[in-house]
Amino acid sequence: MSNPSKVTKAEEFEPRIVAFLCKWCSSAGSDLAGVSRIQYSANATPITIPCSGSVSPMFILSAFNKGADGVLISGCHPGDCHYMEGNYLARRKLYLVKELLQFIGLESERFRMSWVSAAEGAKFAEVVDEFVEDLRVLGPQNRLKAKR
Amino acid sequence: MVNVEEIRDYAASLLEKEEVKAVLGFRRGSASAFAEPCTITDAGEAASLVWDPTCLNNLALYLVKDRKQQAAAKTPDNRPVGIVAKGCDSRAVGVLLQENFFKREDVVVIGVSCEGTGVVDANKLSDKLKGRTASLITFSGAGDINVSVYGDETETAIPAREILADRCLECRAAAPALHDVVFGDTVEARDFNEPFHAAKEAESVSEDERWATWEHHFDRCLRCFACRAVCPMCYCPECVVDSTTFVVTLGTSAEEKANRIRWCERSANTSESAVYHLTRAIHLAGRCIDCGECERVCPVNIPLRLLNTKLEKEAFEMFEYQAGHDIEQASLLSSFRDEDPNSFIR
Amino acid sequence: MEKILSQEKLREWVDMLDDCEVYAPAFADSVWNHAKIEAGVNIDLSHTNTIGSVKEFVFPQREVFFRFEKKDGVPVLTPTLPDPKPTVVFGVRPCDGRGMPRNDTVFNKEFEDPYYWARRDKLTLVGLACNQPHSPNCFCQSVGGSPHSEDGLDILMTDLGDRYHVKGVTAKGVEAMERGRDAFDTVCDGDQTEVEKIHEASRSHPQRPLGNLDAIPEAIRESFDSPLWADMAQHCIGCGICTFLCPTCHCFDINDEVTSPTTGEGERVRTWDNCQFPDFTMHTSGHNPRADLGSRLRQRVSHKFLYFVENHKTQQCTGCGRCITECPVGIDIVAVLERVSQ
Amino acid sequence: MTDNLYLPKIGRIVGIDEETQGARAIKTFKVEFPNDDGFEHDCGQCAMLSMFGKGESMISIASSPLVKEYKQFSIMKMGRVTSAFHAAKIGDFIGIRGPYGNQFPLDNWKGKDLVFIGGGVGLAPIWPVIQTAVARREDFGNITVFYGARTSSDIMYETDFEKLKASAEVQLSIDAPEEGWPGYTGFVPANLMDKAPSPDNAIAITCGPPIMIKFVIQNLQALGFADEQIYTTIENKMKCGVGKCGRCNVGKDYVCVKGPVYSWAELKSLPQEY
Amino acid sequence: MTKRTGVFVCHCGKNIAATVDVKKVAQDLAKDDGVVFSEDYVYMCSDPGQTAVIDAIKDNDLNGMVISCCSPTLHEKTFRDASELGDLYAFQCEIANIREQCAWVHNDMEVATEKALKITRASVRRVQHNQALEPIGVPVTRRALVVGAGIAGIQAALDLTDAGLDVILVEKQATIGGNMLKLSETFPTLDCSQCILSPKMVSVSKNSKIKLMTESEVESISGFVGNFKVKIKKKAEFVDPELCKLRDDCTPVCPVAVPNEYDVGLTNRRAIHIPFAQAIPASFTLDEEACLGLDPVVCGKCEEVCDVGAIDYDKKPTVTEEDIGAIVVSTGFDLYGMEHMGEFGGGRYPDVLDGLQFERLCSASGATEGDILRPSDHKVPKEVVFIQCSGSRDPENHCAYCSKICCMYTAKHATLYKHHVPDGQAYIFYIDIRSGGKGYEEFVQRSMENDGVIYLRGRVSKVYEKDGKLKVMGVDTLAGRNVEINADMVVLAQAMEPSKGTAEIAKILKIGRDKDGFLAEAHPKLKPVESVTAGIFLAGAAQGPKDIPETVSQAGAAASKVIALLSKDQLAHSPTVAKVRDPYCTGCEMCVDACPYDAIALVDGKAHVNEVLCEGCGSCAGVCVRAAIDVKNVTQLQVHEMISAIMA
Repeated sequence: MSNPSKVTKAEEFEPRIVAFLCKWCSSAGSDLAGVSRIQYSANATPITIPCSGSVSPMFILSAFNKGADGVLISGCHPGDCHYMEGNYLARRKLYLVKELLQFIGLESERFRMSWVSAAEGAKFAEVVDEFVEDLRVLGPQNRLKAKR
Repeated sequence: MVNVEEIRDYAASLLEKEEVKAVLGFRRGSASAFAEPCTITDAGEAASLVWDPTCLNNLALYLVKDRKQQAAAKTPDNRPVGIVAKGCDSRAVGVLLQENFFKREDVVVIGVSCEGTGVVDANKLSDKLKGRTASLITFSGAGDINVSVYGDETETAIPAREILADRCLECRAAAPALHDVVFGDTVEARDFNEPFHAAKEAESVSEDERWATWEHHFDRCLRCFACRAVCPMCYCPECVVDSTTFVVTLGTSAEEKANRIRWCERSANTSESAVYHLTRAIHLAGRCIDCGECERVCPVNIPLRLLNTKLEKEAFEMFEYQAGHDIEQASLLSSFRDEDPNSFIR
Repeated sequence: MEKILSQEKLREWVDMLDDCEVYAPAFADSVWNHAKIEAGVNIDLSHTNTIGSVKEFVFPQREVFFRFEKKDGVPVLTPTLPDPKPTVVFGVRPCDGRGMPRNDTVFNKEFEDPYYWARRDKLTLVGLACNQPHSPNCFCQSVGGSPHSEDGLDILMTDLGDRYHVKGVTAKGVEAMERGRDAFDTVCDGDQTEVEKIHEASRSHPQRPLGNLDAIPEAIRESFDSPLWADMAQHCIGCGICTFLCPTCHCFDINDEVTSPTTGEGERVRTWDNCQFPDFTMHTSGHNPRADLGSRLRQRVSHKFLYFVENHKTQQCTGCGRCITECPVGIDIVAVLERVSQ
Repeated sequence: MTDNLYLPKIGRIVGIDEETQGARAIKTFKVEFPNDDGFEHDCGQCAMLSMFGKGESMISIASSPLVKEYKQFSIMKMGRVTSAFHAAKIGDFIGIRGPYGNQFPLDNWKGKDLVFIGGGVGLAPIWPVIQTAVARREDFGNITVFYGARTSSDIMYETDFEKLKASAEVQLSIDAPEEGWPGYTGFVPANLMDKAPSPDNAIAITCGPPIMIKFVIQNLQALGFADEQIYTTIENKMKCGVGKCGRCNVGKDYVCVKGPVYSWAELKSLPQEY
Repeated sequence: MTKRTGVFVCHCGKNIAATVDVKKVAQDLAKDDGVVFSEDYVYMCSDPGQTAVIDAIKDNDLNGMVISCCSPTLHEKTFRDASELGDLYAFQCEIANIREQCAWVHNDMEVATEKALKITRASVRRVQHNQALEPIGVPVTRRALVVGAGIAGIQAALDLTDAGLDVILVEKQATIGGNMLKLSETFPTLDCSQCILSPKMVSVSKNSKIKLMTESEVESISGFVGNFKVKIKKKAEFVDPELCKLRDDCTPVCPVAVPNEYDVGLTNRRAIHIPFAQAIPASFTLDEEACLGLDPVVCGKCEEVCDVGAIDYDKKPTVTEEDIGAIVVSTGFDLYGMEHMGEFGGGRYPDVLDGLQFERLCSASGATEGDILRPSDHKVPKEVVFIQCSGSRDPENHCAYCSKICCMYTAKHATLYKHHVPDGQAYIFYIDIRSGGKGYEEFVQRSMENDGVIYLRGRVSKVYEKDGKLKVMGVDTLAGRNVEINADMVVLAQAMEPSKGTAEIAKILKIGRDKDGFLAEAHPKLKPVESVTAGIFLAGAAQGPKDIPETVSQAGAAASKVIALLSKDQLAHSPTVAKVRDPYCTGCEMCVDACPYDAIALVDGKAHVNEVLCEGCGSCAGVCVRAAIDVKNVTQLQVHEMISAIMA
């Protein structure tokens, strides 16, 4: 558990994460985390999208280009997609994105995907905290970040 | 062994019988020892057609250009076009058919088998010659390619596998599966490289080394867009990343123009060029048929083909998908299987 | 000033230019290109022409004009004029050298481009004469140049096998030679005659002919409406290779790159652009004065061999041959001019 | 350091007039130089206007050189930059550099009749000429201003037109019939033929949509105007404004420097690439 | 168009304001491009709050509104309705969730405020590109499906038909009635369960508007609220209910005996059987699993003796597809398995029973015709120990939650026992007594005072058999001593859990479940009978432990929700559907293949969206390499804007 408040900015690097959450499962799951008052890192800013299947690879590349230290995409568990198939399409597409990013040598930990259901508030918190921990180790993302 | 005369005769007869309005082929050019593309509309010109390991281009690009021109024309000429196509080129036609870009009857595929060889890789040759220009490149037939250098006319024989393009060394379908006629034999056993050999080597090194390599390359990109311009699959009316062609119709509002998304800037930075190239790669996933044109035309020799073959490798190994092999199949990204990889997801 | 420099002393001279950034050709990624010379690295001048021309040193692919931001609603602009170290480029081929004065004209004229000149004033070009053409597409002589032209160079070196003949052409060049004084030997008569012999021999090599240069402008003017252009551009893919690699093409684009949409911070940036891109001349309305590949090929050729001649009495082409060699589909400006002239 | 020709001066919008509505809306902006570093300009010249973060756009200066306190620009909503202008409020800051381009040779026209023919937003580039000519009324003979718009509500500078009538003959037209429209109904070239101004010792200055210019010039020639008596302006995509970036290049000219004002005689010698 | 965006940041009392500096968020955003109004307010959802929204829109002539508050699942509709009252299109109002996704999960003010700012700013940038959309009208199927025919399902079905709706009532078992059938008397009034249930069951069977499908299960569902298509699988109907004359010739000849689920295993039944005398549908049925094999060669005795020829072994299962407008899920509960209660001898000793088994002992229709006898030796038990919270309120070993009804039915059991065995002694081990409800507390008191039931406050550690007795080792925490009782019978008030198959049905219908596996309501307070999926409602113990009156009222509530929904002749379909940008589309059909709803087809070589079928999932936009298709108000441009707003 790594709430930024526990450390002063000076001593620890605070990763910036863009989290794309599907409306029906993962966003609802993070709502549940809220209702259950589960405390977790504030480093991930959520963007709610209809379905993980609606994620365009451009979103990910753009987030890294704009300086994201990590990108999280979270959807419904296989078989649970509110739209039946969206997360299967997402899984295939994002597998390729992941492979591509690794291929050109972006640190593989920086791009993450998770299945979080509406009932998994605790899991959502874990996913974010783990991600933040791993990114802290890596430090800032400078490989795809626009240098301006 | 392909007899170029047969290709010429066939092309000529197509034009004579007016089965096609033109035949896309190769001819000797003035610019270099490599063949250049040509579009012949008269049976008489068929004699100028050539076929050898210097016929690098994927002429399917010109099928695309023709379709676009006809679509824009006031009086379109939609007669079929003939195209001299290698194995990879015919797969390009396959993907274009799969994506309904044109219909099967719009094209006459004059297939040519690369048989035991393929085409010469200009970069490998350049390495051999340390940047000097070849004035003559011929196939000896004995697994060698004879090269003579400008300013020094003596011919040297170079073993084919040393200067053949990687994609040819890795090719599993040297003979066009999709064709109306095919010249040359289908050579099954090609004791060259395993499929995706180059991509596998590239991914075998450490993460930092991989980044060092690609940072070096992205940094050198000139953003001349030759890779996109030459790719038969890059037929989008407007590219989503840094297009140089804008779709503006009477209906296009000022807002639409003002709100064009700039996913990356025109600046040739490492970061912006990375977005450009990675977008191209992912948008070609399941569509790249490995004609290697993007890599060939790059003036600063960025090994662009690797990005695409990496994804085709995953498509093949993980999803049993091969671009351009089945015109009827749903595209890679709009289909899925329950057993698709899941372990990478938390 | 003329001097002799033995092969092994070249490095010595370079090391004496220690307060400068020194570039020389290097073979990497299957091409020759300019590379920064770090101490101790040996310099290989056996190069054919570099893929990038020397214009990159004065007209980089990306030039930030200024940064903008908002301070309490008011825009604040901070110009970012470059202040480079003195830069010396070795192994510049005479064709590239000749490109430089043409670029100077463009960036000078009544509107002086401070960004260009900030770099130009700090740049010293050390040329290397071509003892023989390194590509079948060389045609420097056909456009009024020569394999040992000094035009635009600050120093011209000639390879005499075991040693170089080094001639200071401009004050800048002479100064650079002064700094390396100890590395040089004096020129003896034998050297002089050998240089002349080599230069003469280099001129005797056959090159792509252009026929009567003076007749070309008229030929182009007359062919303006000819279907030739569309025909010659039939296989053009509309990429930017020919112009980006050209030592004299100077067209560019200016864009605002926003770094923070919320604070309104960003940079106004100049990037290379070129007349072969469809959007280059496209009006916002969608109207495009040069909508097709034919008219764009015509523009490239006309600009170099007609318009520039009309304005500056010389071609905007130095015969380096890059646009021919590097064209992915074999479009050949010499062949184009031949057909236009017929 | 020599002054940096790519560095805009800061301008402040002090007035916005909505000229026309709709998809191709036109707004007229009055711009001041808060840092008192403004510049003088001549009739027909343009300025490169910036919306920082959006980019630059070349816009002709629509106010008379005689007006010193501000510069006026009439901008049609077309793309990124012009849309940003249309979203701007009074008090917003912009970038402005110039003046660029050549001018209408007003001094060579002393004692001549002036016939202005404008259509739509094309009135803007010739408006300063009209204003100046009127201000130096005694220098010229008859001044006639033809102007046409799609509808009566699309007419630019409406109030100024009223003032103008005092010192010039104003011929307004609209494309389609409207209740109670006093002026001519029909296209501008037709209105021109209808009034048939005399070419004797006259200069015709026209600007508007390309198609209008085409027919206006045909009709002027039919009325007996020589190519040297006809002036117009052309626009091309521009980025630098100082004859370097190559976009506006037509023949040997960089329109941003040699243009935008051309006599028909000059224009005929240029390739049709605008 | 000039952007005129308004922002409201809600304190939500202290819920948000405690960790987010709402004033700062509002003030910072006031500086953003296009934001012409930005304020904070203590309770946005309150009446003054909503009025403020309406006024802000009117006063500032806003064309976009962002309310930064709680999750959109709560108040998106509230504020969109308010926006409409202010003459803003509902879809020009967006919610920024800074409570559940920010204030409640962080505790550092600075950090949380920064994040809240990003979240809100992203919504602002998004709303500035929102289109003014209006809902799409779609026709409604005025027909409801009720899944599970216990008391909840029966009640819902009957209420629905009262409103004139057609109902399909699907039940897994051979008879409707569910768990309530098994009960003897019901607390606190002690009226006979069957006497109040049977009439309802009969009216179901007599109701022409109800299509009853027993031994049936929902197989799959497609479509959307108002227009579902549901596939229902019915087991093979080996005995034709029309022909069966209930003469019971068949059971005597049936060689197979299996435990009778209706008697909770206290008795046996045959493979061919009738669940119980008053079963609905009134017909014998053949238990496929138990039967020797539907093959005359193997057995076939029942077919031989059935002279009306009601039996046909060759019957096959049938699958029918039904058009449905809305669905009520009332799949009920099961008792937590006795096998988990090893320490109490559950499943080990025949005389250790669960609550339902004890109900059967008390029931006149039960194995013992209402005499309470030990299953082991049919002797009358003289000392009976009742253990409450058996399996409930025990996060370590069993269920964490309270099963709510055990306190009451245990008191009832003890009372009933005393009525049957006046000289017997009943002991109840309890943690505490929860007797909220009309007449509940009085009922418990009566059991103590009138029936002399001994309540022992404390846990039982162990139950084991010793010389024919069940030794119950417990503590009396009030007296502070260990207690040891030699009991003849032990009754465990087993926890309630969701009935078997709840997970499957939830998956099929795409409705969520809570951490305990009960069906999840859309909102714990404000949407207690709605599932997370529009058009699907919840009733009864499947949603959480509850007693009969609660179940019946929830069933009524669910029914009235459905009635309200289906009373409209058109339903509003969300207008945030996919839109093709024609000039960019090349007709490659990737979107067509990707669309889960077959909502896209090629028309003249370009993709065309059927807006009624489109659910706006964006799978099409996710695969289109040309960005030629977008979901309205979640366009790629808008996501791009949100990303830059966050990274700025």
